[in-house]
Amino acid sequence: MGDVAGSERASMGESKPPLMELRGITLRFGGVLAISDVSFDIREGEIRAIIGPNGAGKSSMLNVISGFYHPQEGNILFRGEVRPFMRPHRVAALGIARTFQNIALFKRMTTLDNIMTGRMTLMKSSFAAQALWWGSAEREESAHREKAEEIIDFLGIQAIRKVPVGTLPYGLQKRVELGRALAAEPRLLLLDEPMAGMNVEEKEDMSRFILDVNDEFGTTIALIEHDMGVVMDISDRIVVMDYGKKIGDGKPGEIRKNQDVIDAYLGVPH
Amino acid sequence: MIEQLLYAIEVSLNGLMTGILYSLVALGFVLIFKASGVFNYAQGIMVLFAALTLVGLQSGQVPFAHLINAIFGTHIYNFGWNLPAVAAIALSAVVMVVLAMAVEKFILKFLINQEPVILFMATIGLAYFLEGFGELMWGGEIKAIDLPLPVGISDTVERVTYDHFGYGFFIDRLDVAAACVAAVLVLSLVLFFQYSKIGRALRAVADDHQAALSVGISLRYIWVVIWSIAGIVGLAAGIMWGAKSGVQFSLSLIALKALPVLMLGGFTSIPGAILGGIIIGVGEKLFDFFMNPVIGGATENWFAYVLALVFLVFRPQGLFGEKIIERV
Amino acid sequence: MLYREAGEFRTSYPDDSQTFPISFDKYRYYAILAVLVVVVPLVINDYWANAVLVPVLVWSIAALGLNILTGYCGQISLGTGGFMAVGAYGCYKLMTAFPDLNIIFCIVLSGAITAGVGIIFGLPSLRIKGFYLAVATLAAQFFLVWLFNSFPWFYNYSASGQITVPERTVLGFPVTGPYTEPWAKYLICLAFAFALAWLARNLTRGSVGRSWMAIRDMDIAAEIIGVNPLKAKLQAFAVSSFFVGIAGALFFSVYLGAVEASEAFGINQSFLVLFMVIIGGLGSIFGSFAGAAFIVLLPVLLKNLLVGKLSWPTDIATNSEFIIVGALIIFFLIVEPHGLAHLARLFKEKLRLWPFPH
Amino acid sequence: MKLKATAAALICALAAPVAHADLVIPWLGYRTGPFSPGGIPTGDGFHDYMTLLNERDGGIGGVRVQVIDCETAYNTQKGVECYESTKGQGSLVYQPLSTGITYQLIPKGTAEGIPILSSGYGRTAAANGRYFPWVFNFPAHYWDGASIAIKHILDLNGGDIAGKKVTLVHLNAAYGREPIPTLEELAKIHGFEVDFVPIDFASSQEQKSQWLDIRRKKPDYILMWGWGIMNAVAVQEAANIRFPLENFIGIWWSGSENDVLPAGERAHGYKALALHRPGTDAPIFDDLQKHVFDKGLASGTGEHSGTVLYNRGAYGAMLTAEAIKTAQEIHGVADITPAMMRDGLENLVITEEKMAANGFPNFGPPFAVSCENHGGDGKAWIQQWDAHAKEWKLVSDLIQSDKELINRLVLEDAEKYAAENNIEPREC
Repeated sequence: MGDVAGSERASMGESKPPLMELRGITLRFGGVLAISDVSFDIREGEIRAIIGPNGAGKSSMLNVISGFYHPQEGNILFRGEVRPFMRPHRVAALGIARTFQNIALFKRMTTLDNIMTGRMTLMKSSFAAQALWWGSAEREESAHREKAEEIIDFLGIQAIRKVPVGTLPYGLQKRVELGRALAAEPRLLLLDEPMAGMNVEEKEDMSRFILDVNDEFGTTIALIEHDMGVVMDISDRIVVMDYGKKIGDGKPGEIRKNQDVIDAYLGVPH
Repeated sequence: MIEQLLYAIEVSLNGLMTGILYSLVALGFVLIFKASGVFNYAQGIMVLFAALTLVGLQSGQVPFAHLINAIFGTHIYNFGWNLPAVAAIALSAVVMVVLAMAVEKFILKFLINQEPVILFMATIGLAYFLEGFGELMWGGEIKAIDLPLPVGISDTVERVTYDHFGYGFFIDRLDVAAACVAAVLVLSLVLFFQYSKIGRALRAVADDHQAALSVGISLRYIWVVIWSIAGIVGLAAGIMWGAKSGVQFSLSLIALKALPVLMLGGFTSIPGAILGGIIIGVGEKLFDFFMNPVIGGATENWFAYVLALVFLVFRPQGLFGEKIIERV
Repeated sequence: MLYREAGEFRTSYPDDSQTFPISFDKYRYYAILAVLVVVVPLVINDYWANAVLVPVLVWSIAALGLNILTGYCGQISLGTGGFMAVGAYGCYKLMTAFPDLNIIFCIVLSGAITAGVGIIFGLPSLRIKGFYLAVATLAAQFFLVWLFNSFPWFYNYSASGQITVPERTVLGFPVTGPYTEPWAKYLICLAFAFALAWLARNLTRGSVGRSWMAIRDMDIAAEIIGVNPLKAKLQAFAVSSFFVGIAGALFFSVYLGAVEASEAFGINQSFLVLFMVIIGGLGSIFGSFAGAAFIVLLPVLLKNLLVGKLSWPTDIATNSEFIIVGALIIFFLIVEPHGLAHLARLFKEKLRLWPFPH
Repeated sequence: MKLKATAAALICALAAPVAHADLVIPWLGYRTGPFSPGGIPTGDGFHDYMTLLNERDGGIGGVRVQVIDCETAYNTQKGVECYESTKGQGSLVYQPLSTGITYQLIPKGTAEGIPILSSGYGRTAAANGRYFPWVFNFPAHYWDGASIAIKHILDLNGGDIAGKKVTLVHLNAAYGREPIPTLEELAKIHGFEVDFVPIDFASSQEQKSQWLDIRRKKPDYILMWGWGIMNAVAVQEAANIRFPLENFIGIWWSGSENDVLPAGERAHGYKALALHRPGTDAPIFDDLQKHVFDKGLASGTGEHSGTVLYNRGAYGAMLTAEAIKTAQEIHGVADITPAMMRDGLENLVITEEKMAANGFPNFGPPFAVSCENHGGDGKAWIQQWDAHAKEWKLVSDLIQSDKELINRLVLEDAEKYAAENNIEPREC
């Protein structure tokens, strides 16, 4: 799939300031150390990949970023400021959206509703206005509907607009989930294995979507992915984790050459 | 003060006994939930139905007498026999097995792989059905259970405690008998689950339906077995509670006392049902004992639920339920 | 073609998110509404009001309330009877404390009081999930009924603990008390049912409703994409209790006229409303009405058939009613597990294709 | 079209039936549900007596009686449905057999001009006919019952019960709380201590903590206002704690065979108030046998005949029939209206002679209803259970309640009701 993005993407975020900085993150579950003193940053506008073998702590890392897990040590800086303790929905309101490793769509809701739910943090009309469905509530709903339709067009899922997502095939569900995350117009988009379980064609489609999102909306993206080819193709910089530790960080070309990474990860067949 | 303490101990002991009787009812729910993930709303009615059947068979009542007489203008009410207790109990157990088979054949068979809420609804339908069917079959009159069960205050306990503490404890012999029956039932159930072939299959099904199916365990057969056992446990509960109040429609209300027990003990745990029952039994009696003078009694109804609620806030999975780990 | 969709084009998003996007539906809906508002009050008598229409409407409101909580937000509640009692006793206290306050306000205010109580009993839902939550609401059920039974202040120290509704009027027509005309009784319930159904529809089509459904379908994911679970759940509890409270107030003041907590608002009522919601269809406004009508009317229907037409003895008839209702529930489940609302949808699909099924 | 046909059929099936030409008496009983053991014999008694009148006498005053059975299952909503569906059929008087349903029907019946007869239950204040012109609760009501029970205790103690402890075990519901104000007043007058043990219906199968409490407090007497399963469990528990059952007195709704049989021999000696005689000694039972049971017209199995609740049903039917006769005499028409029925009830006089003539000699207390007094004279017996013979026996003479006190309490409550509902009392 080398033609997707060229071998090494022109790093658009190189000179930009970091959008998010993680400093010395340590996360434990009971006695188990899931993440140990990991630091890295995500720059405005880049595609940042987190890779590593199973159980390396990648998903935990995304959960820390999205506020679902709270690390025992370390700081999270968002746009240069330390983020205080926050419940996940407050984190989402900061403009951090994500998808999940095992699809976490709202199964009994339609595609459209799922995507509209993604815009939850952007909808401001009051409870009373919605109850009466007068003025602002109806106008706001239409305005957001327009945005949602843009995303539906962008992802090419017009035909399944009103279908409950629980009945959709896997690949489409993945796409709807991406749509739901995009709907939030996030500053930072977290993708947890967006291509898991997909065939080559689907992967190509998904890669294209990710790149387009990055290009068209300028969205910063952090993703976890196992398919090395894809990762090397689409990401600007890569963090490599193993056993909860960071063992490498850099551009794809650097990572390829990093001996630690080769030993710990690339060298071991998975 | 020492008197208060003695009273409290007496109250707790009685609560313990009552709690075991609650567990007896809760056990039926747990068995079915464990093996099939169904919350069987009809369990309370099954208790009533079992007790009605027992008394009806024993006293030689003609089933559906009222209906038959209304249709054919006859006047038959009784076969005129009196079955021995053991035979009546055995026959009632057979009826409960037949009921289990019917439930499987006419309801559950069609609902394999449906969501739990749908199976729950089906048991609502079953409850409605059995409520009408049971009364149509055996009539709405009150019936006394005629089994050689011990009843009344235990003189031995009263005398011994009086000699030691200067205050004779009240222990109902029926409660003691019920506790023994419950203990025997639980023990045999545990042994059955642990060591018999069917028991192992049951546990496999409880752990993972799909996996159990894939190794060739027949889910439908398991359902018949588990509903039969729940029916027989219901029979035991019906006998014990029926001995207190006579067998009448209100017997099915006892299911309401089993719900907080389930919440506390976890829906899937047999030891949980027992321990939950004891906690609820002792707790509600003690609360009534201490709080009655303050807020005026009749608190038993809600206290059990509030106790379960407070407990669940701190331990959302119940006493023996598996810890819920949130993942995404 | 009895029912068609072809030729219907929506040109704007508001058009598309209407309650009845298909114009055939809309006209039929207006026609039904006209019959309900204009024709029925002209022909209604005491029996039709008190035994058929008023109970169906009141129970529909309660079912609607529970459906918001259970069907839309996924929180199981078995406390409906207790919350109805709050509405009823709240209404009674307001009516007797402020005799000049219009009954409409009394009923709405008692709904608001119930919403407050609902929020309190909804708090455990933040920790307790699924079937276990039923315990929290059962605690509410038993505690509230006990409360109204045990403290004479709630029933104005009457000797028996029964509360009896005083007469109140709307626009000069009595709507509570024994001198209420059947049409007045019916219309006030219809007005509340209509207004509340409209409210429920509005709430469930916007972001509030989506936040409830998101919590229902996957609460953790919902929180991560920005739904505040505390807010969503408590909102659902409040709105649901508001509806249920109004149902309780109407149940007491307009429908029955005299109630006693333990008898009128016992645990059976809680189960009954749950049955209505489940049988009608979880997460469906139409289903709430269909479920209430099914549960309320089927026994009446069977009774009139078995006792009235076939002259069966009452006890055999009553037992048969139970048997038939039970068997019907099971039959529906086997044929269509997702409730009457879904059945109606399937029927519509069939109609849409009729007479060319392919 | 099919849809419309179905809808039309549904509407027809839902509609209520229309009027009859007979003397229509609706019977709002319950043969199903949690209280069916009480409802079945009562209903049988009422039906059988009315059947007897039709078979033996061709009805009342030459007009046949038609009893319309409506099953309420003790549920107020079904009660309302029954009322609405039967009132159009010319119903003369409603007998709801449930305190809850009575409360529903009092305002409705008053507004629509159909009398309500709640013998020994319902709203006590209705005994005052000035405030409740359409409601009757003779021959005695709950507050009479409380007073009679205390009178009996006074009799046992030579008229002095100062310092004695009396406990009321009651259903935690409107019905169960009825006697509380009366007992509190009586406690002040006679100087005894009274305390109250409420039992919720939903947990009335398990009363251990209440009875342990009673066992500790060692009351001298226990009164009980219970119904259904609560009674049977309470009698059993009282026997369990070895409470002397002759000091345990139930209201007339806690004194049927249903309540003592489950406890077997151990229920021996339990007492209850009796509005009427138990047993099959009265000549009426011969007539019932001849004209009803032998002809296969019995409402139920016939096996309940002579039980307390069966007799209550039959006795109530007799009082109803007498009221109809009185109404026919006053108005000179045989086919009476509900309003005439009200006059009949209000002018009802039950004498020894009338009861004997009906085959109920000395069966209940003689009493007279008047414009002001709708509650009868407030007299009852005490009956005691003989577990060996399995029968209830009257163990006292007719006891008269403390009418002075009761009337005052009734007036207070009636005035309060009138104030809340803007009711002007009528002149008598």
